[in-house]
Amino acid sequence: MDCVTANVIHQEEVQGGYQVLFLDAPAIAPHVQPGQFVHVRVPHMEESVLRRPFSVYRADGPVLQILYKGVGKGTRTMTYLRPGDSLGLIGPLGRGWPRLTEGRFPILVAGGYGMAALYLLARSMPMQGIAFFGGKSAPDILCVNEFEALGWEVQISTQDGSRGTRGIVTHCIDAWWQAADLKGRQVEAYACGPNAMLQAVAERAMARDWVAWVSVDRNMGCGVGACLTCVLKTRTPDGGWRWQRSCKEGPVFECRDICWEDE
Amino acid sequence: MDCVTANVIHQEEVQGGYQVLFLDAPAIAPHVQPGQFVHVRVPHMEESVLRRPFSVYRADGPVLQILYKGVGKGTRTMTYLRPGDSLGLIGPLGRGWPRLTEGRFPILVAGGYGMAALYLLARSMPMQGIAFFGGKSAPDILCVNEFEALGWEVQISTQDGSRGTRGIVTHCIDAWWQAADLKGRQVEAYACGPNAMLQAVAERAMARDWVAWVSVDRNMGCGVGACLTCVLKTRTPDGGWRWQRSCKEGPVFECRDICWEDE
Amino acid sequence: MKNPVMVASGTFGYGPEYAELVDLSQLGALVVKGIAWEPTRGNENPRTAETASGLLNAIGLPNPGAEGFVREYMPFLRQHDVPVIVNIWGRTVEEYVRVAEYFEGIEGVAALEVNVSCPNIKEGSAVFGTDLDLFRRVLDAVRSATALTLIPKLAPNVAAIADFAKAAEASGADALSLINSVPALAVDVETRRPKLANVTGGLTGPAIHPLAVKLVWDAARAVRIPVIGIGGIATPEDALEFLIVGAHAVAVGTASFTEPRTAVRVVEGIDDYLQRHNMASVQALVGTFQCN
Amino acid sequence: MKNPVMVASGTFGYGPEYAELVDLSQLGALVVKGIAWEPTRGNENPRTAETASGLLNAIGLPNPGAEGFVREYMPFLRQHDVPVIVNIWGRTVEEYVRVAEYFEGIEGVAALEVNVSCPNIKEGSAVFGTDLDLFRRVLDAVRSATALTLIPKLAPNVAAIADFAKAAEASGADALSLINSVPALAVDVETRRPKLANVTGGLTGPAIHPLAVKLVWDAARAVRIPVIGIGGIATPEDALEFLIVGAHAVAVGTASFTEPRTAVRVVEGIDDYLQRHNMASVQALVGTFQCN
Ligand SMILES: Cc1cc2nc3c(=O)[nH]c(=O)nc-3n(C[C@H](O)[C@H](O)[C@H](O)COP(=O)(O)OP(=O)(O)OC[C@H]3O[C@@H](n4cnc5c(N)ncnc54)[C@H](O)[C@@H]3O)c2cc1C
Ligand SMILES: Cc1cc2nc3c(=O)[nH]c(=O)nc-3n(C[C@H](O)[C@H](O)[C@H](O)COP(=O)(O)OP(=O)(O)OC[C@H]3O[C@@H](n4cnc5c(N)ncnc54)[C@H](O)[C@@H]3O)c2cc1C
Ligand SMILES: Cc1cc2nc3c(=O)[nH]c(=O)nc-3n(C[C@H](O)[C@H](O)[C@H](O)COP(=O)(O)O)c2cc1C
Ligand SMILES: Cc1cc2nc3c(=O)[nH]c(=O)nc-3n(C[C@H](O)[C@H](O)[C@H](O)COP(=O)(O)O)c2cc1C
Ligand code: FES
Ligand code: FES
Repeated sequence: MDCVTANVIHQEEVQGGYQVLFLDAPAIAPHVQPGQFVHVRVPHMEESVLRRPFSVYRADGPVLQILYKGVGKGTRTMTYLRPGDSLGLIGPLGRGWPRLTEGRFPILVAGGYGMAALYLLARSMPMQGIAFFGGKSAPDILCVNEFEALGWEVQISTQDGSRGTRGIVTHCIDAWWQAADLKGRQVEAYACGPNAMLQAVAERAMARDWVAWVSVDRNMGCGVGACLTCVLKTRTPDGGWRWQRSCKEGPVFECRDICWEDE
Repeated sequence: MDCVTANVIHQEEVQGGYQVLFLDAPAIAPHVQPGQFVHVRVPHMEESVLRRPFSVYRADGPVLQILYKGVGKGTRTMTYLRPGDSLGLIGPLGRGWPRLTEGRFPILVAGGYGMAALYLLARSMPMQGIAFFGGKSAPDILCVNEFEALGWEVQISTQDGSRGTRGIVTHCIDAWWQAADLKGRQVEAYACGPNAMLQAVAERAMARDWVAWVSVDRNMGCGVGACLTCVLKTRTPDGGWRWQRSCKEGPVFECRDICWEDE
Repeated sequence: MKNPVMVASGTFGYGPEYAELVDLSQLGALVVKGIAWEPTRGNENPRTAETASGLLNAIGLPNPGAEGFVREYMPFLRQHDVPVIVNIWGRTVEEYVRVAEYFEGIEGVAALEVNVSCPNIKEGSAVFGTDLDLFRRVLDAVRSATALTLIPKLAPNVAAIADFAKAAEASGADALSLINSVPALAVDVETRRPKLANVTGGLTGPAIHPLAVKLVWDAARAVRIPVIGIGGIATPEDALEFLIVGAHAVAVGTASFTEPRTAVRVVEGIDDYLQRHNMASVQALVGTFQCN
Repeated sequence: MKNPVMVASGTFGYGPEYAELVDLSQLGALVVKGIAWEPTRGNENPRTAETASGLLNAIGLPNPGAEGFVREYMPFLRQHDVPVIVNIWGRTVEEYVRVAEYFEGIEGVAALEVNVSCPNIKEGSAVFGTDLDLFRRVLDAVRSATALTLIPKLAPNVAAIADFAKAAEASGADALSLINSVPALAVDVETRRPKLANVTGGLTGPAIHPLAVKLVWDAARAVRIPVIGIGGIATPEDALEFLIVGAHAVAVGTASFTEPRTAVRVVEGIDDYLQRHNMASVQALVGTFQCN
């Protein structure tokens, strides 16, 4: 974990308002584990006291990529960043995706920036499984070529049917599950996306004996475990619950650990 | 007076950190009188609740020019403005320079952005006189060619002697005054620059029976006379004093009206 | 009132200053800069300083006196289709009474806002707003002096604003407005002198908005008379927050300096919101805060 | 203390959280997140919301309890060359006494900061900080309970902070720290619900700096014991303002979230300033405010 000033190498729009930001961050990029995030101080936004968290999309040598969309004040300001600008970066932060359990079959489930948050995982996996990508419409489906280039099968669903199957991502998953011949393997799922998507994956995982890891999205303050903003309710062995910090113990949790009834 | 959004046409550095900003302001530019100012809402500076006042350097058709230097938060932020950006503009504001009194000989005295604040006056004068420009060093002497092109004689002084006479501007004025043959004309002086310069001009004006107009620089709030931030002490006929608003009754005052002892 | 959006005292002059830029008839009401019985010059320079998302001011209530104000500005104001609320202040209870009595007879004055909370008067006016007994005393006296609509303006720097709100209601106030600026201080570290000639000043602007919303909520729950929410409004959303927690109207202050047409934009933004949420009037929104 | 710059309670965890990014030995002191006798879970989510130049929080003082804290964190803290100040709180006078007594025996605790001013505890802790009698009662009790250095932390939402400062001094406090966060409220206008689960919260960050400077000035003039200035420090200049108006030390809060090394940069900036102004020590600067 380090706190640095990173120069913007370049920035490009991918599609549907999604941007990829390339940063020169030699003190951070090489240490990133799949599923970890960086905490960004957006420049020209003095009115804001908080940083903004982003999953690391790619880390190649000193270069770190973030894939994001302008949804609010901070992310919209970020779209103006140009080569030569610089920004503050803390990272890598959080506990990323655990390794695939020996003998399990990996599936990835993603919506929105979740596709970016899963890319490094897909790249580092010992075997390729299936990636289920869901979104409202075709422009929300990202990185498909990249995942396919890694040898992953990508199944796409959009709510308006403009790309892939019409419907939500769990329809695809269920259809696949009905037909799947996993040759005795159990599934290990990795999901990042809207909360409803995570919960739907969790339900299936619990019903079908999958291991399922979900990366949660909580508003963050410090990003390092100090402020206790980003907490989420997790189950304790005694049947009770306790807060865990999604920036420190998370953002990835096994779905059984989360008190979904409080989400 | 209007309140508009103006597009940046372009911006260029002149010298010594001074910038000229070209704005498209058709609702304002054609109405500007020499010595008036505009009140600028600097973009990307949400943390600041106040606008920043700038004299109009030139107004040609719909195009308004501001000459400024990055001295603080707002002006430094302005240096990043590029074509396509836009900013808020209220103007024209204040009472500008009065017309030259029939039969008087005009002299201009300027330091810093004062050279810009006097340009439109020089251009509109019925006769050309002498302009005395002072500054710390050569890069602080601006617009000399422009004034000469209008037919004005420009006498320059710099404190380090790097351009023109070494010393402060009043040395030049005094030397000129000693030798001047004004053919019976009285002087009418117009000054804009640091307060000490204005006061030195005022002293001479009062001793030598000049009329002298000075444009004062007060921190401003509203710029339109509502907040009473920008007040300065002025003499009343009964020997007392009253506040006047430099944004409304000013920024130009006859030097005898100002209570210099309180400056 | 045509709409619930006023402009706050001291931030919109006496009317003419912004009239070229803002159509006054689009304002719910115009609250003029504080008026005392005697003309007053106010504080020395500098009178304002910028802070993070805020403005510090100690103007010191310069004003032409009640008669001077009526002579110089009421003819202009009467020509415009906008309710005029006169903000009044004094250094003693007697001064408050005098100016309140005077305005009862003046045509075109819709209401008096009683400023007991300006932090920039040294003679003791500040104390009226933070000492419950003095507060009651001045309001009782002003109430007896005039039949005009009375709107005490509360100070934010108290431990329990509800007590002041209730006291004002008990004294016969017709409405409340809050908050006035928050006592504050900025220092120029190079000279080690205060940034304002008056040393301390009042903080206003977006910086104080969340604390104003809290105080307005506390006050609105404590009384039945309408509350006017003031403090840091720069966007329609800021104003909506006040209405939702129970204010019946709002006033835009410092933001008029940033953007003269803020109040008008707030009016439009509230209209949009009401339409989007299928609400027939502002009344339907007031006090709809869901806090449990 | 090596230098007068501490990190404020609740904004720097218990020490380990920032240790990879900030050299703890460069801090004047580390004030840990508030500790009560019993472990507490704190409030529901959301716990923070951004405002203009500020942060609204209602974390609700989750903590592992006094014994849990000592077991989990003191071994780490004792290994570092930084004075540890434990911020304590309770819901009753007895709870304060219990936790204060407990820490007297704990190695490595330099002082206790007594939080009587957290606006986010519903059971009544807030009242300790704004009711002068309760305030005296809890401080007298804590004073009798421990010989440790005691630093009451004052609430900003009072009419006369000097009264609280004097009361603390009279109760035997060794120093004062102020301010705690300012009670405030933010509303999501689309849902008409509060942005924080706890409804109200405490406002912190640059937005509140000028009001903190005013209160620190008022408090520092009222007492002889040292005052620690807290509130909205993001730059060395912000800290210098506190020192100039009379604080002997400062603490950086919210700004550590923005920039973890803020406190260290403030230390360096103060050093620069002292050198530029030919001052031998911070002492030479404290209270040099020129205000007449
Ligand atoms: C661990 C983690 C990893 C993330 N990775 C990515 C990523 O790789 N790419 C990406 O585009 N985004 C990512 N996000 C979400 C991103 O942090 C938010 O979109 C961002 O903070 C919004 O900031 P803003 O200033 O633009 O929005 P704000 O102006 O703060 O808010 C605008 C809107 O966005 C919502 N919002 C604010 N914060 C969040 C949040 N944390 N999550 C969801 N909505 C929010 C608000 O409720 C509001 O409606 C991640 C979040 C977390 C916690
Ligand atoms: C009527 C009028 C006309 C002006 N015309 C011009 C012009 O044509 N070109 C130009 O460059 N400047 C002009 N100025 C000055 C200009 O307004 C200030 O330089 C500007 O407001 C500083 O803003 P800032 O945010 O950069 O500085 P801040 O961050 O606000 O302050 C930085 C430094 O500048 C000083 N400062 C702040 N405001 C002023 C001020 N009004 N005057 C002088 N110093 C100030 C501060 O004390 C501080 O030291 C004019 C001012 C007035 C009142
Ligand atoms: C420059 C200035 C002058 C003010 N003068 C007065 C005044 O004369 N009387 C008064 O009651 N309030 C006065 N106020 C307070 C405002 O009416 C308002 O209560 C305060 O600014 C908070 O609102 P805001 O944050 O929207 O500015 C003044 C405020 C400012 C900024
Ligand atoms: C997230 C957060 C948690 C806090 N927790 C505590 C606490 O446990 N005890 C306490 O006395 N103050 C607490 N505070 C208040 C700070 O110590 C400090 O007084 C306040 O933040 C003002 O300083 P700042 O503006 O620099 O942040 C907390 C503040 C924040 C932002
Ligand atoms: S964001 Fe501060 S503890 Fe997680
Ligand atoms: S700047 Fe507001 S009155 Fe002049």
